[in-house]
Amino acid sequence: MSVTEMFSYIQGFLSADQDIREDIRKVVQVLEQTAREILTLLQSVHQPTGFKDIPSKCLKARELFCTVRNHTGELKTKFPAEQYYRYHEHWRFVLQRLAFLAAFVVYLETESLVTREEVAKILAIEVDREKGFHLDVEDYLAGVLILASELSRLAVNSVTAGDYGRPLRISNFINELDSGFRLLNLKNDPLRKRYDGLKYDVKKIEEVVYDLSIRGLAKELETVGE
Amino acid sequence: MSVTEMFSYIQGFLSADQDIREDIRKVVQVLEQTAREILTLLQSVHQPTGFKDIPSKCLKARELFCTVRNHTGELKTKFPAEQYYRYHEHWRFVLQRLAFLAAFVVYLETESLVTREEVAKILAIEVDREKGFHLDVEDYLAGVLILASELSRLAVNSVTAGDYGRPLRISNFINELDSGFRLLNLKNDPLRKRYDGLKYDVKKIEEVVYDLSIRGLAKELETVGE
Amino acid sequence: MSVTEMFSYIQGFLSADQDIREDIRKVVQVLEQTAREILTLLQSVHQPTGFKDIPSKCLKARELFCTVRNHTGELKTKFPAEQYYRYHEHWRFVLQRLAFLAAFVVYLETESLVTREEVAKILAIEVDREKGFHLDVEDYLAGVLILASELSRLAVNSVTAGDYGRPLRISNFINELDSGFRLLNLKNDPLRKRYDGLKYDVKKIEEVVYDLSIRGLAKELETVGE
Amino acid sequence: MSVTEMFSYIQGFLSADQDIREDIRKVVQVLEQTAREILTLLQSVHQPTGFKDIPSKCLKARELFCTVRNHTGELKTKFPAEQYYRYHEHWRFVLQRLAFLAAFVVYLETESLVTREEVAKILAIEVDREKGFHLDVEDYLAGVLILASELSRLAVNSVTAGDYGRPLRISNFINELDSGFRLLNLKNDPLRKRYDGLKYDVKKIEEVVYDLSIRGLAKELETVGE
Amino acid sequence: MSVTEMFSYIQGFLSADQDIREDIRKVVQVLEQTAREILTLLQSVHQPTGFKDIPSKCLKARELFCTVRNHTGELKTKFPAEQYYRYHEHWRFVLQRLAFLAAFVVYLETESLVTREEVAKILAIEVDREKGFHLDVEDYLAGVLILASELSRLAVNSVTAGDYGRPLRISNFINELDSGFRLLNLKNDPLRKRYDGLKYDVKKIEEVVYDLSIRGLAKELETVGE
Amino acid sequence: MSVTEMFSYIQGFLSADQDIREDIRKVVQVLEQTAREILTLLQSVHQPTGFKDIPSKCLKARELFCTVRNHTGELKTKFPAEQYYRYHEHWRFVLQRLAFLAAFVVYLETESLVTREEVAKILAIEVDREKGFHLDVEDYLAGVLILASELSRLAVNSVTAGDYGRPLRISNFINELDSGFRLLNLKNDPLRKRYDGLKYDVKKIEEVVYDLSIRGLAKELETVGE
Amino acid sequence: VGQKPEDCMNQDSAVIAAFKVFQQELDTKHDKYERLVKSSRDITIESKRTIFLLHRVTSVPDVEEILTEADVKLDSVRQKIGQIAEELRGEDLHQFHRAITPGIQEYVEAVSFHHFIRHRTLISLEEINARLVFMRENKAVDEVTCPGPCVLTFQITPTDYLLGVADLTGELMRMCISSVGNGDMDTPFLLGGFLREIHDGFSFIGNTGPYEVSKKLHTLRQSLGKVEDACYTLRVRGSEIPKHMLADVFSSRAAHLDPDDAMP
Amino acid sequence: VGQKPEDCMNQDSAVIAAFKVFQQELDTKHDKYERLVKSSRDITIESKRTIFLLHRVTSVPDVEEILTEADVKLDSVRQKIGQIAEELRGEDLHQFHRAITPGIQEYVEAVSFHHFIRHRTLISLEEINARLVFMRENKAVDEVTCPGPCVLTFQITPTDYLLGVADLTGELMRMCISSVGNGDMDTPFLLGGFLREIHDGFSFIGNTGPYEVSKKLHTLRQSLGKVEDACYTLRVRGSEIPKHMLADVFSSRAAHLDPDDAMP
Ligand SMILES: [Mn+2]
Ligand SMILES: [Mn+2]
Repeated sequence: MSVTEMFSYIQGFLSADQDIREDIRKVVQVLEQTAREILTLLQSVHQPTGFKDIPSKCLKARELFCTVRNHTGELKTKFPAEQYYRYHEHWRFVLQRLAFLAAFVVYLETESLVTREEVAKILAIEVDREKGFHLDVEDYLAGVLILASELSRLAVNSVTAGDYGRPLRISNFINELDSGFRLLNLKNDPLRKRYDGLKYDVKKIEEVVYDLSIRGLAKELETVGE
Repeated sequence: MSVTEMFSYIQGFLSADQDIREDIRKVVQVLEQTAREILTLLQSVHQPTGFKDIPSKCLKARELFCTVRNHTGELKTKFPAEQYYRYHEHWRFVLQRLAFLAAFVVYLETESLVTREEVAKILAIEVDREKGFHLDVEDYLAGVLILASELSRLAVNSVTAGDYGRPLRISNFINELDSGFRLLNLKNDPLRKRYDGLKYDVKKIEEVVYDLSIRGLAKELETVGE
Repeated sequence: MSVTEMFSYIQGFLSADQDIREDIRKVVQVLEQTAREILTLLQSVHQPTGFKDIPSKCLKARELFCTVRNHTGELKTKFPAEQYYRYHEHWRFVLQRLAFLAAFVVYLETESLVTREEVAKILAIEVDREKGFHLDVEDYLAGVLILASELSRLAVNSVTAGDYGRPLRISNFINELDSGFRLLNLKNDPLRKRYDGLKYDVKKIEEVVYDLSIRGLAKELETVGE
Repeated sequence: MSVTEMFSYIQGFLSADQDIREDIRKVVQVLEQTAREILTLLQSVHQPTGFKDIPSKCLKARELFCTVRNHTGELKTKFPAEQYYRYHEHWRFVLQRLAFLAAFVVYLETESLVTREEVAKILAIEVDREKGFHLDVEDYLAGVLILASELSRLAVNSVTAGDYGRPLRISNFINELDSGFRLLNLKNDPLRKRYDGLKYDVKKIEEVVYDLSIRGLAKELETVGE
Repeated sequence: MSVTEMFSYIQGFLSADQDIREDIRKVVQVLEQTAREILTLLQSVHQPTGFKDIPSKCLKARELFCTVRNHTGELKTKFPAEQYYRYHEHWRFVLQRLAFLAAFVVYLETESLVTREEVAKILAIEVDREKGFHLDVEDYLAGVLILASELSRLAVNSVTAGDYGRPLRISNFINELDSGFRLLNLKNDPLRKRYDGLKYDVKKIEEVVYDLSIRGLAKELETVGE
Repeated sequence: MSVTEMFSYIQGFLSADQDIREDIRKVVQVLEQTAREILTLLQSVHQPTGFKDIPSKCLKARELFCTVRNHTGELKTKFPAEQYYRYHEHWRFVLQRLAFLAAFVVYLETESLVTREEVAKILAIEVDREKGFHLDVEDYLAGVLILASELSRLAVNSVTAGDYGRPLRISNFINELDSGFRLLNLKNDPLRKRYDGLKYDVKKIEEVVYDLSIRGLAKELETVGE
Repeated sequence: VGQKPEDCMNQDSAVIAAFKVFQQELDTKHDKYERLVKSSRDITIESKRTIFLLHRVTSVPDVEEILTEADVKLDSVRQKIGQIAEELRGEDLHQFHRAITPGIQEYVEAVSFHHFIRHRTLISLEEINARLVFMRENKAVDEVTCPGPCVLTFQITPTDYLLGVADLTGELMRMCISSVGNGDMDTPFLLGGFLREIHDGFSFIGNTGPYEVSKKLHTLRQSLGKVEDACYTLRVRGSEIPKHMLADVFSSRAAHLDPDDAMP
Repeated sequence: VGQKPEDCMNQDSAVIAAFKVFQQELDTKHDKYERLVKSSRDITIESKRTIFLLHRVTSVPDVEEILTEADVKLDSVRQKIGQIAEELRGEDLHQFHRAITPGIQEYVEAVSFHHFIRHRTLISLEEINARLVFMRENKAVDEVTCPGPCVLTFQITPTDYLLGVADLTGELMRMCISSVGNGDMDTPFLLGGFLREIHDGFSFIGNTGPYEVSKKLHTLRQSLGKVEDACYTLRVRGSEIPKHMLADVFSSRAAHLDPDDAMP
């Protein structure tokens, strides 16, 4: 093979790679659009009036996740399955947002932590790398950390809306989460930074609970806490 | 045409361009000076005593905008209209500040969001690019985002000044703004960065409302929230 | 108009802009591809065997410029003519490369400096900004400076290929160019930096002429110099 | 004069200059040492126990300023007076620190803004450039801006130490400072950057006042604010 | 004096400074223009035909230096004499170029090194800082180093032009210069960097002399070398 | 030990360290001065007249090395012997220059490569780290590489001076050196860069030998080369 | 000219012989450097994991258990430092300092964090170095110089100590925020005071230290700010406790609050 | 609020159980990454030493001997790449790519240099990858999936290949200058042509490749310039040979100069 042929060959490879990236980018843009719609929908729970119809919002969000599944389905077809990490950067961000949104819906529905398996199912992707397009554990964790910060905001706003029980339940939930994260040895990467933020979420919620407690608004506390 | 002649001819071009830039810079400096005066005027609303005479401050600001209109009028004459984007960088910064100031005055007067048309009118420039020196949509949005951060500060200071109703109204206003921005698909540019700051303003204001609410200082809330 | 309506309307603006940029990027990519093909073609004159068939290479390059003209023709249709400078950054780089390639072809054909008019014609674009998609004077100059550095390389390689006359002609050409540039009052910008490189090209070619001259290989020199 | 003689003569110049710089560096080092001692002394006001004996700390700082005056006195003798700006970079940094420290002492003593004249007096240098080693206006301003950020920290820590009145006074002081700075037309230089930080200090202090005010801990506020 | 008054007063200082800088910039621009004209004039000695009428070129350059003297005269009036180093950066670059041009003219006229006194006289400025606007010794040296690199180019081109004696004389001149510089103890500054370039000029000229010598074209050498 | 005591202790260490560095810097400056004198002395061999009295120049250089030995003797006393590499950067540069100068003297005297042991002896320092202030092997090698580049210059200038035998001897010497260096595995560090320069020195000398050879000026070559 | 290849064949020339020695010397040094880099990376990772482990103390009841576990981990780090000491036996530490400094700084960070949690004081450089003394089986080769079991020490430099302590402040800040989140009312104030002492120490040193120290000052100042803010918040909200609830709150959640330290 | 410590003790909660799994997963990945970084460093060093060895060909008579020695060294590098392949068995190469890319690029540089010296052509990516096939003793564990001796391959990515080749040009330039210094008259022209081909190849790819490639283009262009200058000098001085000496010179030092290639 001559030098020219060699470079043509490589150039062919590079073009193919760029085409793949272009295709991925397009699907990811659509995914981001849908993610933004789900977010707007769920954000309304922070409004004083928003607390009333959480179940109906969750239902609507669940519907939008159907669309998400269509897109993730399309995304998988855009590149060879075993090269997931080659293109990871393209969808990492949106996948974290979607993991968060799935976790948020599940929390609003059941006040429990979504598992990695559940998120994968909601997004119609895999848990194990070997089985295909999957949810990286760090992306799942990042999504969970976004949830924590959303819940600290929810704790504040639920007090404004007159719901004094929710902060206490959020507090318990987030404390368990915090215990979980303490088990991890993180590198100095974006996930670590996000995890540092969790401490502030825990702190904020603790302050809300404190405010309720000194005003005698948290009578449930003792019972729940035990 | 000899090489020398051609280069002499080209030098003519370059000089003309440099002269235009020099002229623009001078007008922009004067605009910045006036913008700073309006800012100083409006900033005083953050003072405890400042809440009393907001209307008179707005009137004075409106007068200073007359001067602004003179300067923008002059600015337009400094370069061929169709080369707006060639020199955009020179006035982009001050135009965003002026858009903010216009938005601030309008908010203080009517507690509503200034439209792009209104800003353009206050600055005596156009909305449509085709019609002449105009307000770029990104610059308008940048101005609105500066307003959001000013309002989060105002919410804090109005509590200090004993005005407990204003934070709630600001909260509603900023939530609407936030929903609006969520409709936009922003690129990864300075505007996007500024927009990322909006969520901190939203959160700050929510916390002010929370503080009022848990202390029973926000009786209006129930009514407003419905 | 409600805030939501206004933001929807604004999103229309932003999408339109993003679509335009996407369209431009695609055409520019194709232009870059063609430019690279012309470059590969013309670069072969540096090969020892390349000096023989310069004319046929120029012919082939001229043909490729037809394709370029198709692309520039398409490019013009992608955005409103008066917003040239809004999107300038997208095509600035490739336009400078194309100006260089046009200048290189013309030099190889006639050993003279291409004028801005000629470059514009080869690329099927305008010289005057007012008339449509044009060749900015700075971009033309950048292209000419790339030519200078290519010619200093050519002077060296033509000696290697046994052509002792060419360096002398290149030397005269580049000296004229240097005088031309010295008429310009350049700002402290990328063009100025590039121009600072010109003196190294001048020196390099002078040393080639010196090497030939001291070995008596530059008999033409005396005649030319007079 | 032969070339050698001339260069020997020039070497005399260069040596003299290098000696001056060496001398200046030594005095500046000592000045920095003393400045650090004053800083360590004054920083202890942030300790919960530190608020008690501010007066005695100010006294001690005043004593250390005697040492400073000795050093500045020495510094002046190290170079010809009219070459102040030739060597400015050497002491610029420490002079800004000292201006800050002087401003801090004066603030702690009288809660008022030190004037440039006072700083000059404390450092035993001049205000007017014509009269000798002086305090450049930009260096004075830099020192004042460092004070602002120190005071925002002090506001926080005085609350921790149980002093609820101080933040309100600091707030008024810093607002006045902010208005003052808004009168200035700063270039895009380090001072401008520092000034951009002032608005964060203002905001921080406003939030402290807010926290006190909403909890009814700021009774003085009403009186002061009128 | 209130804070506001003080800051107004300070703004006066800042404006005055900015005005001075603006004035200086304008004069310096004109100086640069004239310097470029002198350079174009003197550059032509590198042309094969340029060696003939060096004297007439020097005369013309001397005339242009009259214009330079007018500008330097104007420059001096733009700022207080004792603040030379405050604004030094503005004219440092052009002054070095002018020192080089003066040194080049003098070399072409007499083949000797211009002294600092002569340069100062040609530019109608002072040698001693105490006497007014002066030529800093570092700027003089920078100009001399630019000359060295110009002469290495001249050595090359004089051979091309058939003048075999000049390189030998340049070689002696530059060796003397090199010895001179070796007497200096330079700091690690831009001047030191430029000086490091001198050894390349020395080497280049030695190689020219070598080329002449090995070809028996340097008969004068023996006599000169003794 | 309290925190304050701990920091005082560390500060004590840092001050001591700085004092040591200051002391070292002073001695190194004097060493550099002497090195420059030796260089000026030896540089004169490049002059056409310089070839005559090489022995006397070597003698003078040897005398100056006495002074060097005094300084190195002083240098050793300035820091604890086992902390050589802690302060290495301070004298690394001058030690390489001195190694070069020693190598140059020895070459001029005997046309052989100075050994590391000899250099150490000339500078009155050690070869083995364990024995005290020593000559790092990389510094020795750097010095040898400076010699190579000096010799390539000498080859050129000896032809100019009419000495046609020396280039051939230099060629043999440098080729052996080159073979030696090829045995080393260098890191991507300054030494590697310098070593890359050796190839150009070898090339330059080869060109001189070639020039002599094609002109029949290198009759000795055959004999010497065998 | 054509003979060069032959010249170079002169493999037994003095020059070639000398360069063979240099080759070996340089390769040996380079290999050693590389081994040290690897050890340093191992030390960094293990120290970081120890720090993560130590952060768990704010959320578990048995602090002692974690401290012991961390000490075991640190022991294994010390073993690795022992390997470095072995590698550097008879060498000039500073020649290889760049290879090991990241790991050593991280160890300082971990060990000083451990020490703070146990003793609430700043570990001194001496205390750290005192634990870096290693007993080694003697190799037959240097039996002469060192009879019996050989003692090997590793001396951390003051600068590495300083840089490790600078990083420690980040961990202390994290611990402080966690404490607030866990309803611990006195640790934040304690940490605030300690961090302020370290901050004042660094500003006392100022720019006389090495450049790397100055670079970390900004982060240090930010950490201090976060801790001071946390203390401020605790104090402000503590001011609001309604009189009738005071007893309750104190008994239920701030029982161990030290009035001397916490109340101004 | 005070109960939190107890909550956290709920060590057998589902959440805690899940996080224990995550902990193990993350630590395993991190450890693997670290082992790969170490392998990559080893590969880099050994490849660099091979390159140094190969440069000796311009000054010794027996090129073959050096080539063989270099091949032995490269074999040991390949063994190390085999270890990496083992480590990555069943993994996604790109997940750990950043850990190994420096070493792999250096190997490409070394192996393509070796190939050029022997064959005077550019080694293809296929040829490189063809030598990265390893036989492995089977572990009992995956006997099912891979019966008999298991074949393990490592696929260098086109980008790493490209980056290695870009670095190769620097070595070719060094070789060219050395050749001139050693009086070799045809290698420089050969190298000039080869380097020009590679240069044209890279400019054909232009900015469509990854950013790291574009970054190396400047150096590549400089190397080409140096080689072209060297060829130019050889040609210019060759033009000066006095007629009467021509025969001598040709016989003594340029005997193997190929007139077709060298004369225009
Ligand atoms: Mn850390
Ligand atoms: Mn390499």
